[in-house]
Amino acid sequence: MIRVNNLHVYYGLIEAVKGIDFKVQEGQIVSLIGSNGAGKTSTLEALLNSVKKTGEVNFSGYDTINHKTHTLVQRGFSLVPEGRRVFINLTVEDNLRMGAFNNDENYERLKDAMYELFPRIKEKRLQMAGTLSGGEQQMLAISRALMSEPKLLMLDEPSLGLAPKIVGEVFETIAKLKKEGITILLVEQNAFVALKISDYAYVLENGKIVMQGVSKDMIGNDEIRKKYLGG
Amino acid sequence: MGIVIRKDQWINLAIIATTLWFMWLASTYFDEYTVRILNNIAIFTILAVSYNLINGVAGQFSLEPNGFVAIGAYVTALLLLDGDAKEYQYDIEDPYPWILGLQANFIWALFFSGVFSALLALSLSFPVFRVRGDYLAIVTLGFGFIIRILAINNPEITNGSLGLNDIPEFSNLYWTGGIAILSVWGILNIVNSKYGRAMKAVRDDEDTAIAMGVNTFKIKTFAFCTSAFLEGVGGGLLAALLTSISPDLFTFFFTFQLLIIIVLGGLGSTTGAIIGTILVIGGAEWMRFLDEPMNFGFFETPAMPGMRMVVFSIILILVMLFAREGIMGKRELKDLFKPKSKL
Amino acid sequence: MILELKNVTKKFGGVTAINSTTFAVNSKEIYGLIGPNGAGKTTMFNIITGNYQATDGEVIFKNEKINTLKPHVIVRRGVARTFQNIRLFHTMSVIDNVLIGFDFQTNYTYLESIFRLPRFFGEEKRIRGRAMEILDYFGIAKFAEHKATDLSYGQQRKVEIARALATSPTILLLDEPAAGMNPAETKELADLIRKARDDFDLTVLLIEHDMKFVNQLCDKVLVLDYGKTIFEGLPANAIKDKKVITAYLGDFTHDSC
Amino acid sequence: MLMDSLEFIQQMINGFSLGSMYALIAIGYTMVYGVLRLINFAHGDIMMVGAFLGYFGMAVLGLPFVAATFLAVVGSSLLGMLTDKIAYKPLRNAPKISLLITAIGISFFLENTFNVFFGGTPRPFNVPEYMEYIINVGGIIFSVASLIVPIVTLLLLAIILWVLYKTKYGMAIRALAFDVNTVNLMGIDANRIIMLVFGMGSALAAIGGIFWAVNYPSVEPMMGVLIGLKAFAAAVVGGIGSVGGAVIGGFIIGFTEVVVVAFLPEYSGYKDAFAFVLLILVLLFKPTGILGINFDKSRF
Repeated sequence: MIRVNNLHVYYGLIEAVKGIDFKVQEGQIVSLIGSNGAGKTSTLEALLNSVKKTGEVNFSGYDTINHKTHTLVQRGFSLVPEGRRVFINLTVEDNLRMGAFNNDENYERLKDAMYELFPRIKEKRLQMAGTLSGGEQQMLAISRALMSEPKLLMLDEPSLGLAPKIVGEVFETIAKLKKEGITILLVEQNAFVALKISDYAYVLENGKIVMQGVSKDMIGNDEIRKKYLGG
Repeated sequence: MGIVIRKDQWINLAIIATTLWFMWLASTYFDEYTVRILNNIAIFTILAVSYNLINGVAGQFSLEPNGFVAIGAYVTALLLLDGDAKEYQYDIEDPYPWILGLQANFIWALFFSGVFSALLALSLSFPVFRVRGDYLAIVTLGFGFIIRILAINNPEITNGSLGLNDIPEFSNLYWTGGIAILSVWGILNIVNSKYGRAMKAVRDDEDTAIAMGVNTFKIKTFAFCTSAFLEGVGGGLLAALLTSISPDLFTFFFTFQLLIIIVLGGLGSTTGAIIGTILVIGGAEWMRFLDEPMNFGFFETPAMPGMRMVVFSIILILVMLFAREGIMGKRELKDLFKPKSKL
Repeated sequence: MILELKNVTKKFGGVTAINSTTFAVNSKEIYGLIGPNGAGKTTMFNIITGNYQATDGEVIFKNEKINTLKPHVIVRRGVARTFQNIRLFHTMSVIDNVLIGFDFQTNYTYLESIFRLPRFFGEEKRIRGRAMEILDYFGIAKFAEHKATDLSYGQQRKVEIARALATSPTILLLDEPAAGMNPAETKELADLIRKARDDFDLTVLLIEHDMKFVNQLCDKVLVLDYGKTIFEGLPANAIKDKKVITAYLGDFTHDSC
Repeated sequence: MLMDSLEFIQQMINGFSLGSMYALIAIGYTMVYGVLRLINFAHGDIMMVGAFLGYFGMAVLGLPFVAATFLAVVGSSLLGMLTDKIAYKPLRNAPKISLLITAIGISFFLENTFNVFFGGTPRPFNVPEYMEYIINVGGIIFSVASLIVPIVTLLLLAIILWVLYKTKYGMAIRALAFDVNTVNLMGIDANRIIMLVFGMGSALAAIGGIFWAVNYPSVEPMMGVLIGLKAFAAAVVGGIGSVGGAVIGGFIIGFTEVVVVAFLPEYSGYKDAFAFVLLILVLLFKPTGILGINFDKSRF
């Protein structure tokens, strides 16, 4: 589905990502984990070409390195950005409409599907998105991203700022999406929830991949536990 | 302990001495036309360096000069004209008695022009700088219009659209050049003090400037009032140079010329403002041919008054699009003498 | 007790960013605010510095209520800060950046600067000397005349802390000072902060994600989760706390082990 | 002074008509400010170009009034989009002051180009006869034009609001005002949406300009300056960023002007100054205007 080779990302003077390789296979959930500032968000931004970078990104046969963000989205990328970033001054329903901007013909069908998936946001479909709770906003952000029927769904820190109980709900949904055949790239600092639902994981540290493997094997790994508790 | 003069101060002294010598040379030997252009350059230097303080150094986009220059010109004119001269030329309405009584010598007239402008600037600061945003530009643009409307609608004070004539011609190269040197010196002193640093900090990042304890409202107000003061003085000099003024002299074109000057020279650079003045005021004279009929040999264009302004606006747009830093960027003369250092 | 927050609540629209948080920082303490991203830590800083108005509650600094004061006044009372993504004045030299910190402690008037009166020279000399001392302390005096943004990332971080110290603070708020640094740099920074605390008589309140860094440095930590306090105490105990582990790592403890 | 009720109604109609014109122009200011945080100084001049295109359409091409208006609308929106593409788009990441200076440059360029080629003297605008037809209803006298202007304005306002709130492009415009990057994430080219905003605003300005030319039957190159300034004041009074606010602000400025001229004739020389005074008062006491959005949020 997507293969990344030797990716470097720069923010002015800082090299945030220092040459990483990874791939996501069709139908899998792959997670990139690591602490804050490890280069996870930068990697996602690089995939969507909104930052300065070098390297090779191959998306189902296309070289995507020189495309603009909006054309990449039209090609089948979709991102649930960090901090959700729902359009707070638009209604819930209009947020979904925005997600289907280039997918008019399937809007009604997808909208109903999203309401089925997240009954909580259906109740509030005519409210401004800014009035939703953090968890509801996250669900809205995910459904908005799905409205374009992406080939690859990327989630940036979906657990951010959510109460543990809500985090559980969000991750259950992500697992459900996988069952429906959606390929997912998940970026998370909450390592264990990410590992629990993903098939394969890469651990990023200071812009480099320091560890990778099948998620199930990594959960029990003492080193990971140590790293993320700093013990 | 003796006075130690650093290298860049020697350069400054040399520049001042050369300028003084040139002023003497010009007023003694040059023809009237050249002297008039030099006078214009001197006055526009005062206006450009002060306009650059608010726009370039403090980064607050303002369109005020025509308003304050007009104020300064009227104040000086009213203070220099004696009672008889005023009584004689007020044709539309009789002047107020207190208008007839206004009288001061040239220095005081210029000083009051500056103070009056600065006080008006202070009163504009409250609505504009209290909210953060871009309202300064539109408020100062409107202010220029209001000043003209006031000048036209109060013939008891300003003689309306006829303007004021026979103003004593006090301005000469020593006055204009001398005040220009003092203005540049004063502005550079501000720029190189804690106030100038704070203005640049506000320009770079206002939130962070506040986080360092800078009172940004006060700093912006200082920059704005200082600009207004010198623009008032410049207006006074202009009135005493032209000997007649009218509301139509102070249209937006006046501000526009100054904007080109500081953008071309490099927003934020006082040296750039001076270079820009020489280029634009000199260039404007040279470009007079544009307004006149042109003969291309095989065909002749008719006279096109205003063509210069079209060219000016194209230059401004091109500079902004392709050479935003202008000639000097944010550097000053002394920076050119610094050895380039590598980290 | 130098800084005290009492029942501080902050709501943005309908979302509660901080939910009735109370804590107190003692003089000369290095106090860490930790918690997952989006837990309301930076919001807390912005309330202390006056950039946000708390929806409810009080901020007390040196026995005075400061939460209604303007941000630049709070700085002058002795609260300095650095930013998560370094924010230096990008057209200015290193020393000018630091001198901005001295702005309100420089005693000459506008007219004195315009006419270059004696006090101008005396004051400029005094604050320049002090600025150089601070730069020297951080080992970056040799870059004084360089443009601040030409420096390396680690050096820029030091300039930012130096600039904050120039405001002569009682308390220094550091927003993720170790972000983007490698372990060696992080270690150096921790030593520097501790040393600065002693040499400048500071109280330090810092936001950090790197638990190792917090453990090395902090005397006390407060763990926030979704606007709520879930732990306050010694950093060594924090990492053993069930609630902290849950918030940070998810509920793996009872699920997958 | 005793307020004559007939005259009062008469003046209300005039105020409504004048306010409509300010409102049409203010919408363009407010929409561009909403998406780019830019005071588009050239907007008043685009209105001027629209009025001129209407004039040329009738005087030179011999088109009927409605066709000439159509020409003006199309020409102005193309010009508006062109200014964005040439002058503003390359400066999206530049400091805001660069953008404002460029806008001033475009404004000055349009004014002076028209001045050089068509002269500064006002040209008489051929108002179609049916527009000048006078209606007398129980002593209240008004022209057809002063009736058509507010009706068309309200109609256009309804269309604009429909576009903004019911179409996906309108939603994208509103979304853009808060979050450019996320709009791109929806697979939308934000630059095209911004261009659309310029096109819409300029089209409305052209209609405003034509109405102006009908009311004061002449066009001249500097006509956009003062009207533009007042329309901007209207946008701020109503609350910059809000389309409904721009309309309310336009009516407030229009009514104030008419009322003052009618009932305080000794101050009529200052009628162009009232908008400005109102602008200052709003900035002092309610910087967000009547329906405004607070764009002044700190970026910590």
